[in-house]
Amino acid sequence: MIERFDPLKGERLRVLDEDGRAAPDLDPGLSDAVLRALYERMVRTRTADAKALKLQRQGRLGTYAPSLGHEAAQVGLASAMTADDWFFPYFRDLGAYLTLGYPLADYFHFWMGHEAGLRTPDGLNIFPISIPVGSQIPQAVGAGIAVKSRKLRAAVVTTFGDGATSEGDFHEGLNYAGVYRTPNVFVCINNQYAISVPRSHQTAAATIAQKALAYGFPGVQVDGNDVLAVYAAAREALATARSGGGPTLIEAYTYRLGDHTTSDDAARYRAKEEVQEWVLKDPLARFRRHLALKGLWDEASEKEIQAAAADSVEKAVAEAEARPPASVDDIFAYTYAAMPPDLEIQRAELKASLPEGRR
Amino acid sequence: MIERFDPLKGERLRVLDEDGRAAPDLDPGLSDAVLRALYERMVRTRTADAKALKLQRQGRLGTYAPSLGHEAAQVGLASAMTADDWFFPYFRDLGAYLTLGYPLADYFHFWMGHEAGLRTPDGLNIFPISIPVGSQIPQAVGAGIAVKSRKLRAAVVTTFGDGATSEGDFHEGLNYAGVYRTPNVFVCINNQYAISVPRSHQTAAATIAQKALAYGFPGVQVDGNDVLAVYAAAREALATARSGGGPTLIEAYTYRLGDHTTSDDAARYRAKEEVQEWVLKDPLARFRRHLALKGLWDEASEKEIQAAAADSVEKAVAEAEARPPASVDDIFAYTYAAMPPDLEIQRAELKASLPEGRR
Amino acid sequence: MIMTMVQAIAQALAGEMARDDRIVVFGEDVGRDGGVFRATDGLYDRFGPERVMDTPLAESAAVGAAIGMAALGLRPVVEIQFMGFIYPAFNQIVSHVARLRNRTRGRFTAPVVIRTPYGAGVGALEHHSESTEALFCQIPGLTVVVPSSASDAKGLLTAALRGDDPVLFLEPTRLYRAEKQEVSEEPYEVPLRRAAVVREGRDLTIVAWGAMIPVAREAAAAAEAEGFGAEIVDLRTLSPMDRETVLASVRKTGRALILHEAPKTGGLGAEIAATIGERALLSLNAPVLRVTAPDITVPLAKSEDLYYPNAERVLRSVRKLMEY
Amino acid sequence: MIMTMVQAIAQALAGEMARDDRIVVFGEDVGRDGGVFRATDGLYDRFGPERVMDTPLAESAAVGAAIGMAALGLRPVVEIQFMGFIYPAFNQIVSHVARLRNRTRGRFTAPVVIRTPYGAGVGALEHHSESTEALFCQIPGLTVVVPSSASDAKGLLTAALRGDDPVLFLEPTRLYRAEKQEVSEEPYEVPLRRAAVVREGRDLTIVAWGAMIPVAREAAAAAEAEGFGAEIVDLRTLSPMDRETVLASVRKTGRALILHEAPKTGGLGAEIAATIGERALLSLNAPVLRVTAPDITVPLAKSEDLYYPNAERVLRSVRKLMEY
Ligand SMILES: Cc1ncc(C[n+]2csc(CCOP(=O)(O)OP(=O)(O)O)c2C)c(N)n1
Ligand SMILES: Cc1ncc(C[n+]2csc(CCOP(=O)(O)OP(=O)(O)O)c2C)c(N)n1
Ligand SMILES: [Mg+2]
Ligand SMILES: [Mg+2]
Repeated sequence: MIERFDPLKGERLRVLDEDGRAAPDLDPGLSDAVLRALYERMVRTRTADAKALKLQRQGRLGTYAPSLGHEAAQVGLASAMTADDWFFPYFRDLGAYLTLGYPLADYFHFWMGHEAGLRTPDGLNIFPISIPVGSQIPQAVGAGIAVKSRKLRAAVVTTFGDGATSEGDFHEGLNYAGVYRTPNVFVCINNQYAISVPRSHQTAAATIAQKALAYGFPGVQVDGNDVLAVYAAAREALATARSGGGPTLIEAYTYRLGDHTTSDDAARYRAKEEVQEWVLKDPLARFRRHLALKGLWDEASEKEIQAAAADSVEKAVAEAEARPPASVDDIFAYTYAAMPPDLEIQRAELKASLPEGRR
Repeated sequence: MIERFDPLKGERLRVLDEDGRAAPDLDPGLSDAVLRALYERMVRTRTADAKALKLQRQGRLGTYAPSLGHEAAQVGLASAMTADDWFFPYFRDLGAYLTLGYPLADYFHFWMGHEAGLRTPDGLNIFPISIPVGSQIPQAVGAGIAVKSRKLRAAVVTTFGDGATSEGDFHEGLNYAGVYRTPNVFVCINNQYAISVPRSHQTAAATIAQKALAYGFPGVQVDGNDVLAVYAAAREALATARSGGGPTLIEAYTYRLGDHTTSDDAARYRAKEEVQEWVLKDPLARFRRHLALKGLWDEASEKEIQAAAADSVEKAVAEAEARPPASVDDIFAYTYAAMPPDLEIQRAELKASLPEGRR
Repeated sequence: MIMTMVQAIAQALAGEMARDDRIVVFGEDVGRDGGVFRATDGLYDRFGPERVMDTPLAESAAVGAAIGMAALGLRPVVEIQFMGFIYPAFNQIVSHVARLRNRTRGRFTAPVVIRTPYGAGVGALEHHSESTEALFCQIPGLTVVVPSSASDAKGLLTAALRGDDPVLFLEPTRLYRAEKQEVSEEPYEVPLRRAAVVREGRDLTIVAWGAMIPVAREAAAAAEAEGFGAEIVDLRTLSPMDRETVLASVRKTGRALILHEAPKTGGLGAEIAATIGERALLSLNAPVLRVTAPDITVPLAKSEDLYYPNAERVLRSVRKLMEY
Repeated sequence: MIMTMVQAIAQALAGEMARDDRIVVFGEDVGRDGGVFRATDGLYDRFGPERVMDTPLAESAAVGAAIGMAALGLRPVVEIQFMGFIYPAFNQIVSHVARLRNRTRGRFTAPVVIRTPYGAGVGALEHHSESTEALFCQIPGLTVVVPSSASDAKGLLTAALRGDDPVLFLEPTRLYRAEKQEVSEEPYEVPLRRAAVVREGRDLTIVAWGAMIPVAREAAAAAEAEGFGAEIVDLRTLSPMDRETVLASVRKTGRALILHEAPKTGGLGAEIAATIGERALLSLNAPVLRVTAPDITVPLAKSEDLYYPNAERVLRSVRKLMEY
């Protein structure tokens, strides 16, 4: 299906139209339960995201990169993954984290300023959030090489923004993937901005998807506000990867509805009208219309879903906030496999300089 | 003309066939004098190159990267440039250096192990040879930005190998060039190997030229053993650049007939038969056939050209070898605009530790 | 005029751009957004997109392009958004910016100014609190500058913009808006390569720079109360270093403490201590001590107070020195 | 068996690859070509292209990919063709390799070994003679190793391959084929993090590593003739450093000289001198001296002899120390 959409011709994969009607030949044909689950994940993502912003304003959480507008891309992608697949995320991936089963309390804990939140629970194949833009891409390719060499049946997914495509690591990583035909799925969340820099100033290529031509594997642009389109493209690319068919680049065309982070003021560099246009394309609203058409949504179910989401989010906040801050031992312990004597001395000196309660 | 050759369709620009016959619709239509000059430059390049190898074996010159087989690409490209254009070379560009008027004595001097050889004579717009692969590319793009911002009428040319296209700097540089629409001409000397790594293992893209699609400007593959094809493509790309039309990527498809450097033994990683096939495609021989067809070449003129080349090369060697080694003052002098006191102390200490004759 | 350090930086840029039309500001979000810290605020509106250029997200190309721009007669000022993101450009800095003059025997030079916020203490995200100045102080050809006040920031940056050497200009994030200070609106230079004695004292010398200067001052005030007079040397230019000023102070006081926010091992404190040991050994009444972060990765916001030195830790070392 | 250092390295790789099928060798020209110095000679034929992988020409991706490979259970050994070409990978090393264990609180680790030839003295091209070990000795989490003999090379590399920390393994090009030595064909470890006293002496301590060890030996022999007994400490693991061995020697001899090939300012010699000044001040009969390259870019072949320290220069400093 992916090959039917040529990025050089400006073709974009889309399953749902604005009214929520699915194109029959593209509809991935998910069960009602799965459709409902997709929606619930999107709602939970939005609820948790809004909560994080609130906590940040209250000084209870640090600088935060909101996901508003990205829910379809994040949830659609992660919902197509299996527990054997690996995920190399970037810093704006809340919906994927939740979908993959990462505890929200841990996620909050990280953004509250504790490394412990980056410790992926055993059994989940999720690499830590990558902050240096694009640097996770070659790592994901290395994971792909390992999967291949160890003959595992898994795909390796990595996400990044449109800005990240300008970094050398994007290029080097994708080029390696082409050469080694690794089981990678590269997902560019093209939200039209890298902080203040618009997509048109990030690259002169008409699409991000066509960059795959430089690496000898397929690239496809999908409507990133259409959860079924993202799901369908991801499912196909993942299957290709797992079965030895090599990598795919997916460009999820979407929009960052919020500020870049809580330190940013997007009003400085983009027009209200532009944002407003995209508000009308809200991925939740579109999917809700689809569910309604299928009789899978009504006001009552919405209330339930919202209440459940709010409840789970509150619990996660309480859990994260109940955790003690990192101790001196904790910030020293993981520097080396075995601590060198000098570091032990430094640790002892540091402890000696601190009040009892803060060691 | 460039746009007539689509790299995605495997099309390659070629003017001369193996017998030296020019395709009338592609022939750049050069005067007899220019055609003769092109050939003389190619011969001089080959002569100087062979001399460098000889000097290296005699211990009179250091590790050297030979140009054998690249004469058409180097000379064809540089012959299309004007004195206002800028050149950001890589380490295998002898023919371009000679064509642009760089003193061969200086070039030898550098390869003999003296930085002074990298000091481009005033008036020549040639940046120093870049050894860290690909790192000159963003620099050339910066030069393009400066040319544009200072409203000069000039193009900026940079060369690099097929291996260099895997480096992050290749990508970042070309992407900038697309965004700023700089007057750059990027010339990949695709000689099928990066040391031992074959082109097919360097990237899964079918051509290097198609990588331009990732940056939103044209890319073209040319027969790099056809000096007229390289000249024609370069002339067009340079004119486009100078007139504000933006950058072009030219892939010169050729073959490294010699070892990677004098430290390399190519027999370890490639078959004799392969080399032999390419020996038959010798760029000098092909162009000689063209000249002969036009009545511009015979055995007598060949002898003259060879003798003149040999003579100029011998003179350059003598001149380079006559130069004294760098002094202590010389290796210290250019670290900062003004020498810090500590460095003056170090310089004095170093001199004091050396015998009179070696300061 | 009363202003913060970040405002002083913006003013230095604006002043020099008005004087010298070769200066071009270059980097991620430096244009319409005015920089994520607003260090380039107002420049885009005043000087236009040809002189205040937003770049694609690629640090190596930003520095690499600056080299070509500089060689062709521009004066690029590159902003790296945080010091933790300078590493992709490391090759261009080490292999090219720092040595272009040397490798071309002066034919080409790269008078590029690379500005970047640095240091911990603002509770930022991972990789946003780095303080790896020592990496750059061992690169011949590069000048490394760190201001500790708004007025120095303006004068040092102005000097950097007028100089002919490549300069890495490190701006302590913690001081960007920490206090406001009187800064002259006229352009002026604070000379590079010269340290400043910012507090006089007889008993010991504290060598520091950037965000550690306020910490040193606080510690010095507390030490004074205990009867110890601490002299503070603000290094300002870290490389090439003004060793004479440091040595003169230590020869006077006989005791030295180096204070920096980077981990101890391989930090610039080692070079300073080694210099003192080499050239002022007989003046020393006590070992040269280093008060630094431990040899670990900067912790995230909630534990970063455990990481960087505070006045209390400095004071403990002052007492050790004095009791030696 | 009698062999060169580069053969010992190839043997260590082969031996460990045979023992541990998680080990994968990775880099430019390491496959069919056997590495430009032949350090991976024979591995491709023996272990095949799945375990001896030629990479496209991209250092950041090589190190980055190694991280992913390591996290998923492989043991990648990355070859960087020369130390001067490690900088494109600097971000992956500093921001990721060194800290993966810490940032995931131990869930993921990156036991990657990065091998690279380094140092001047073979008259190589520009950027092929770098000796910037100190850049890496200030990165918490990274282990930096430099062998000075064939037998140490084999044992230290074997230990690195068996360890759980990321290791930067620097191979002095000048020693690759400088001499042949008896090296056991059996696999064996030389423990990391431990310096070795390779020559005993009463009068002064010379701390050195890699290609400077032969220079130190030559100088020590000359000093002996003048009546001065020089003890030589071969650091072997530069980071984390074995300070105790250095300090014990200096406490015994009372005099110390640090010898390295990198420029003086910010070189690892500074850290060693600072450590001695901090922890053995009262044992010192003279200032700690550093014999190093000057603070300039490595000159090209014809002048590189002016650059790196030789026995004559060391001897001059020995006399200074002894006459102090
Ligand atoms: C190497 C690097 N450079 C700069 C930054 C600062 N920075 C953080 S996010 C960002 C923009 C990223 O844009 P994009 O890749 O489009 O992702 P988005 O934030 O839009 O999701 C920048 C410049 C960084 N984190 N890493
Ligand atoms: C950044 C960097 N990595 C590695 C090297 C070592 N090296 C020198 S030339 C070369 C191969 C270059 O191949 P290519 O770009 O195809 O150019 P060619 O030599 O074939 O002309 C390599 C790996 C280098 N000089 N710089
Ligand atoms: Mg974006
Ligand atoms: Mg090549």
